[in-house]
Amino acid sequence: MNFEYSEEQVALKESIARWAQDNYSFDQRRVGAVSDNGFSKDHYNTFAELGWLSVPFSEENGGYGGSVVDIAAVMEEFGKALVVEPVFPNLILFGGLLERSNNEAIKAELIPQVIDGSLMGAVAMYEPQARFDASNIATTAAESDGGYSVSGHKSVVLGGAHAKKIIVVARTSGAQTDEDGLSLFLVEADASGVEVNAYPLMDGQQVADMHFNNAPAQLISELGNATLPIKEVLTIAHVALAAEAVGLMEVLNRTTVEYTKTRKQFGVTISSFQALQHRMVDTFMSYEQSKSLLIGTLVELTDERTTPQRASKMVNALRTLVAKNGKHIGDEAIQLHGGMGITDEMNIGHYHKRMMMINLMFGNGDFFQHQFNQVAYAS
Amino acid sequence: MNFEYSEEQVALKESIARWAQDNYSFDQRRVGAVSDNGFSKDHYNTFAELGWLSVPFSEENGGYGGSVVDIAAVMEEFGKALVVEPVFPNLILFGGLLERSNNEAIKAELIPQVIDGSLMGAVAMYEPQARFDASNIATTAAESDGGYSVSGHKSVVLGGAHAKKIIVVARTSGAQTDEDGLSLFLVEADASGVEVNAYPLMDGQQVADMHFNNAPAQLISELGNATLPIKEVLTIAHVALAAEAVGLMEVLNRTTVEYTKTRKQFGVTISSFQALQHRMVDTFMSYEQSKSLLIGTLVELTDERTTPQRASKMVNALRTLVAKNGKHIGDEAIQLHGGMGITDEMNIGHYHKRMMMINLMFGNGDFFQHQFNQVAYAS
Amino acid sequence: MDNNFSSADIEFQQEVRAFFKSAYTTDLQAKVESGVDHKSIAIEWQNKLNDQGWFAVDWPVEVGGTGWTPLQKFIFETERCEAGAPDVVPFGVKMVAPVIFTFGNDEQKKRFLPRILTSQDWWCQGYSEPGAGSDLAALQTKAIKDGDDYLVTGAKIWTTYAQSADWIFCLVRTGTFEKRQQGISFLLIDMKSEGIQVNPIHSIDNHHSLNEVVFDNVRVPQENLIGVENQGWTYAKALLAHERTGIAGVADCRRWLREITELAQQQTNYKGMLIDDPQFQTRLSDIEIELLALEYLELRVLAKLSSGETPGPESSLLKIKGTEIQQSLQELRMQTIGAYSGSLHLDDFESDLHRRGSNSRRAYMYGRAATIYGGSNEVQRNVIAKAVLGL
Amino acid sequence: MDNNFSSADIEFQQEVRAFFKSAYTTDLQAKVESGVDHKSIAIEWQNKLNDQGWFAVDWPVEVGGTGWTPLQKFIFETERCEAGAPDVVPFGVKMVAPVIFTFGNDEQKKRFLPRILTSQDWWCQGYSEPGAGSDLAALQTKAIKDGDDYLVTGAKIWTTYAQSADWIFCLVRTGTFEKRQQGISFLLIDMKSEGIQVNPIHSIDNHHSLNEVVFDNVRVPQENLIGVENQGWTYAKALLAHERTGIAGVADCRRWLREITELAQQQTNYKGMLIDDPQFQTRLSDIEIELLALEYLELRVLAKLSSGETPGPESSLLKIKGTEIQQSLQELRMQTIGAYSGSLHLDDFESDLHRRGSNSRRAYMYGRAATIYGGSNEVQRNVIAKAVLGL
Repeated sequence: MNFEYSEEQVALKESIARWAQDNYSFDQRRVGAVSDNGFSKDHYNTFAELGWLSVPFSEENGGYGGSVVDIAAVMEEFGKALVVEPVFPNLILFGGLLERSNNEAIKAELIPQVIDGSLMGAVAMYEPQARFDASNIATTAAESDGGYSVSGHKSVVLGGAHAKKIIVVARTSGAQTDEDGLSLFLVEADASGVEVNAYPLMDGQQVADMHFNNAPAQLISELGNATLPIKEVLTIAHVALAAEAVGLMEVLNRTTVEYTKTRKQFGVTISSFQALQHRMVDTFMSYEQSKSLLIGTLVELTDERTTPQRASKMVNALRTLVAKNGKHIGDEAIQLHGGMGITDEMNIGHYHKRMMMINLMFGNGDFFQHQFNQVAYAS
Repeated sequence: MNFEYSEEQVALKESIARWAQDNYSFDQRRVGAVSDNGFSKDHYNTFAELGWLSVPFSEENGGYGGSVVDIAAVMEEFGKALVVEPVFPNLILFGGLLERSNNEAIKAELIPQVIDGSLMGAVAMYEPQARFDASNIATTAAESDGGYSVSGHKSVVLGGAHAKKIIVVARTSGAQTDEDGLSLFLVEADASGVEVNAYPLMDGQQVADMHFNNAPAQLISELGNATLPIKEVLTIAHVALAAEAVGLMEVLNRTTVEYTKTRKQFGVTISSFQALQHRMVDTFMSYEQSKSLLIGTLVELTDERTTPQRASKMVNALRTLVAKNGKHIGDEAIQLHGGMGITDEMNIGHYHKRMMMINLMFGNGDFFQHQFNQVAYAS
Repeated sequence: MDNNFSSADIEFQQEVRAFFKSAYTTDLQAKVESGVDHKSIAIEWQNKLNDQGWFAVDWPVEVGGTGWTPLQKFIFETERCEAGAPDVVPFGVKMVAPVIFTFGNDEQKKRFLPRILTSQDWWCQGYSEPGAGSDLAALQTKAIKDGDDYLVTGAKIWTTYAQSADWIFCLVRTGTFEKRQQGISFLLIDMKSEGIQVNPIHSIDNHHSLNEVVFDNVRVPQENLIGVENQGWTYAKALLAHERTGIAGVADCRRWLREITELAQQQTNYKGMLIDDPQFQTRLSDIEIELLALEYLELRVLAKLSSGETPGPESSLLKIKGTEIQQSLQELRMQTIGAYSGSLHLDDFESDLHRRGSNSRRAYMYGRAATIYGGSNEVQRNVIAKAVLGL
Repeated sequence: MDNNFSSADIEFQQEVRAFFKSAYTTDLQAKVESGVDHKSIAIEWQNKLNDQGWFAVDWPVEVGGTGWTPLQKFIFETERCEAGAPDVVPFGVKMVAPVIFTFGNDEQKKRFLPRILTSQDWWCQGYSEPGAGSDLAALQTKAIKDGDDYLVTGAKIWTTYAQSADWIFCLVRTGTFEKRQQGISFLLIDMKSEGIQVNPIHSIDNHHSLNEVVFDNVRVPQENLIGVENQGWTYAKALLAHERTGIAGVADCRRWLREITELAQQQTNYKGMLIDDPQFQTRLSDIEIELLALEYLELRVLAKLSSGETPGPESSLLKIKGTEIQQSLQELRMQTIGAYSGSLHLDDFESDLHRRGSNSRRAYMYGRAATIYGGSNEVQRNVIAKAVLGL
């Protein structure tokens, strides 16, 4: 029984922390964040050079062979540093689906490019009418000239603004909200019939709404049988986002405690006010809760005895709690910073905005709690 | 526009407050509360002499002709004094249904006895399988010898332990959970086929579970058409309980503030701790919220422009808020009293127990909020 | 106990309602919702109100105000929100003007009030200082007498719209006394004065409305002093009481609640509509029920004001509870819209959910300030603890 | 990172599970649930544990304890709760015994420990005093030397089961020093001594387990002093640390959660089952999700203990969060049962909902104490603020 990161994982985290300390101050980070891409390609290349981009890929595909615990270790650290480079859409989503593709040629060609940082990809999954339902897919694929073409409308595609290749989730059979009947297609971003309408989100990342109109597409999953890889990738994505959020929480709390120790009002530091002390104990508790449940989810997901039902329960519990506690911690950080908390020049506002964005990604707290309730109590 | 009690209502409240001050100290009250009845018949007779028992009855029935505002004024004051005498089951429930009976002879006979305090009655409505659903009635009535007989099982009948006459809600048509098809029957408590199993509740009142087995009964409503009088009585009952709860809240808060001003710890009064101060501001806010919504409900219920839908919204909102804020105030009162808060010798525990009982009567917070949601949002 | 308006008040309500219907045109509405060139749109709207004689709601008739009763003001404010019409920019008409017409001299009244009425002068507020926060009395900006002038040096912060203001009203330190509240004076300063620098503060809603205003030996004629030197704190406190009216924001909240309900009727969720999701309904009614209570709390305060009473402690709660409810609604609106509420696009990009999402995000982010400014909710709780609980 | 037990621990777990299955008989279970004659039932159960050698879980082997690792204790405790078996009465075996075997002399060990093991002596705790509450060091009960004895005068409060105790362990003041924590001694007092009066305190759960114990010149031989005079505070603090283990009550909470779920499968609501009501599900999962987090928080602390580390600040949270979750579950259990949870009937009157309701009521009411005793949660928050946040 052991709930600490391994020595290798700690070393990996420390290498990220060291790099961030030296190269990713608030101002340095900002340079990338306000650029057209919304991130720095130079930083991203450094991530590749330092091997971080190889973590989630299996060794046979040239990766580090990292487990979900390794991924969480990296994401938690990226959260602490508020890394805006598109690690999540490229590695976890695009890379995750590639890794699970049945098209070996595509995998052999593309995964190395993801690992070396040269290929930017995106997954076009959610649709405007679907809210948080990943099965509600109206996008269709038709056979054409021995290949396929896809048509449909995708919303808030992460990494969509700068992706060269897009994995599109399309329905090849069944009704619009059926869980089965989905397939994965690879589409070139500059292909005919692809319209990419890019825009920024509140956390600075550049995303896109996408329209596909008979866009040429290559099937990269079993036909009509992509539900399992999508589920697997979403599970890891949920944990990765939660780990990042836990990293954000740690910094939000630490920054706030430090601020209250220096900020004076009515002649004393505001940290001396008992009402604020108790509130900071509560935010500390929210962090420790979230961290504990993250760890619990990690150990259960990597335990072969865990049933799919239990895994789903843990993941949905984790994202429910992270949504609640993330909001608690972020709101309190701003409130306890007072006027300074609503300025763009303090980092906490940026951390909170990333937190809020995480807690709207692929579900909000209510959605995850609903999923939890279904798994835990449905009779 | 005026949100204060009228001069008459203030006078009524003051007469109750004065009486309680002189005759209803914690120890004086206790004498009745721990007696077999769970209340003092002497006190109850005094209420009759002072005219308080006539408030809810119309003038043509020999009453004071009080409105729901008058009733609330009385109940709020009874709440403040933590009156344990069975005003609610006798006047609001039993008296309320009598007042709305179509059997003029029964009304002429019984209402004066309720007003003069000589008749104790009860309403047997809710059933064990029904949870909070007043329409879920399995008790049936059959015609027999020109009259009726009722059979069924009723739970937590308020005033049931000492009632001489019982109004039984029985189904005369329709399916078990239909809203319509209910009738009201008057049954003598000592009649054949009536089994009364009395027991105390946490607030000291003596109630009963009841079994009717072909018990002789007299129809006192239109046959199969008692839904409206039941609804009317329940509306007033909800407001009366909420008003009583607001009275409880006021005392719980006042007592707690006073206690923290005298109680010393670590060399200072605990009222000097900012964390506790802020929590007491929050309980004060909970009280003012509840009081405001009570007043709002009263003015809207007595306003002819108010639609039934709006009235239902207000009443359910009120009981939802009272459930939430009552628990908040009661729990904080105990917590801020520390060890003393869990002793039977302090009055706050008794106030809180009455509050908890109110918030389980005819629905809990979740039930009322569900009702509110149905009225407010159902599409 | 009743909720009835007098027939005069009902008539007034109908008049106000009709006015908003005709004056707040769809053209103006489109301009307001576009969010561009705030100042000129505000002036256009304020001039419409002033033409009707309804701009200076809080002023007495003799200086050009409406002279309305508290209830009339409440009716006006409620109808404005129901119509979706924007509030006036408060710094001139609602904040400095009452100080001028109450404590200023005749010359000051003549000089400043008419230009406020016509929105020719644009005002901003110089109270808070860097490092002082809710502890207003800690202010350090100094005004030193120099001939017929004061020389003002220091800095003010959180100054909304300073970048487009003609005048700033400031609390400055003119003397040193044992009690910090003494020695403070109320000064009107021309923003075109030499030595004033306005530094923008970008806020977490990705916009710029706040500023720091730095004074470096700014020369201010003594005729710009309101009332008596060193008595400024008294005037400011009177003004703060003015500020509190309507702070609960009930009518705005009601509008948001309606918007959320409409949005939830359009959003799907679990194969049904979001509005039919019991969990969502509960989130919504958690807030709506508190809002119903707040409405009557405000009406109780209003009724006391109307009958000439000074409202009791319950009025102090309006700010705390009002801002908490506002923030809850801002959050629920984002949750209702979902991922699109993260969008930074303000216009109808792709779908109106981008605009509505972005608006909801801005409101949420900037809305965090509501529990901070005007005396943070923590300070409010301190105040209530002392005044109300007798602690 | 893994959640695995060693094969030895798995074996141990199976052994413990089997023991509870056979030792906690249905007969005993019925007695426990009846709630009558608490003491004799507790002794029967404790003797069963002691016969197995598993009563003194926290004691080292050399004084008759199990010598278990932290993980073994955790496994034992978890299995006990899963089996629904009662906890031991802590005042002897868990509270005073560790002080005796750590700080007592050989004679004291020989005299007291065996009789604790066999449950022959029944102990109670004399720490809190009227008016002192969570401020333990404010204690005023005095012990004055008189020949070979102390004369003890004062009062202790919240003394659970004093009415049936043979001994009380007390903190008494034996000296006056600048630091209040000095001058306190740890004294064992025979409850049969002359001058002791036990006044019952009836609690809001309508039961009597608490007492005030008044000492009027009670003569206590000096041989009953633990360790060195005036050093009692140090011993008590060490004991308090002992008390904290397992305070989160995770296993109990899990049992309640299961009971609530079962109850909700039997209750109707809106023509369906309560368990299918989304609003109810949300109330339940609000708590279950926090409980899942608490489980892993506790396991993290345990893993640190197991590897010989001193757990960090997170262990201080176990009490706060554990008691808050306990109270939430106690409340939800009442809400699940509905009106019957107001019943004062303890037995199966009319339906088992009376018994279950009444149990839920008692648990709720008495459960209010969980956030008060052992250092109120407010005091815990003060402690965490200082220690953890460095405030």
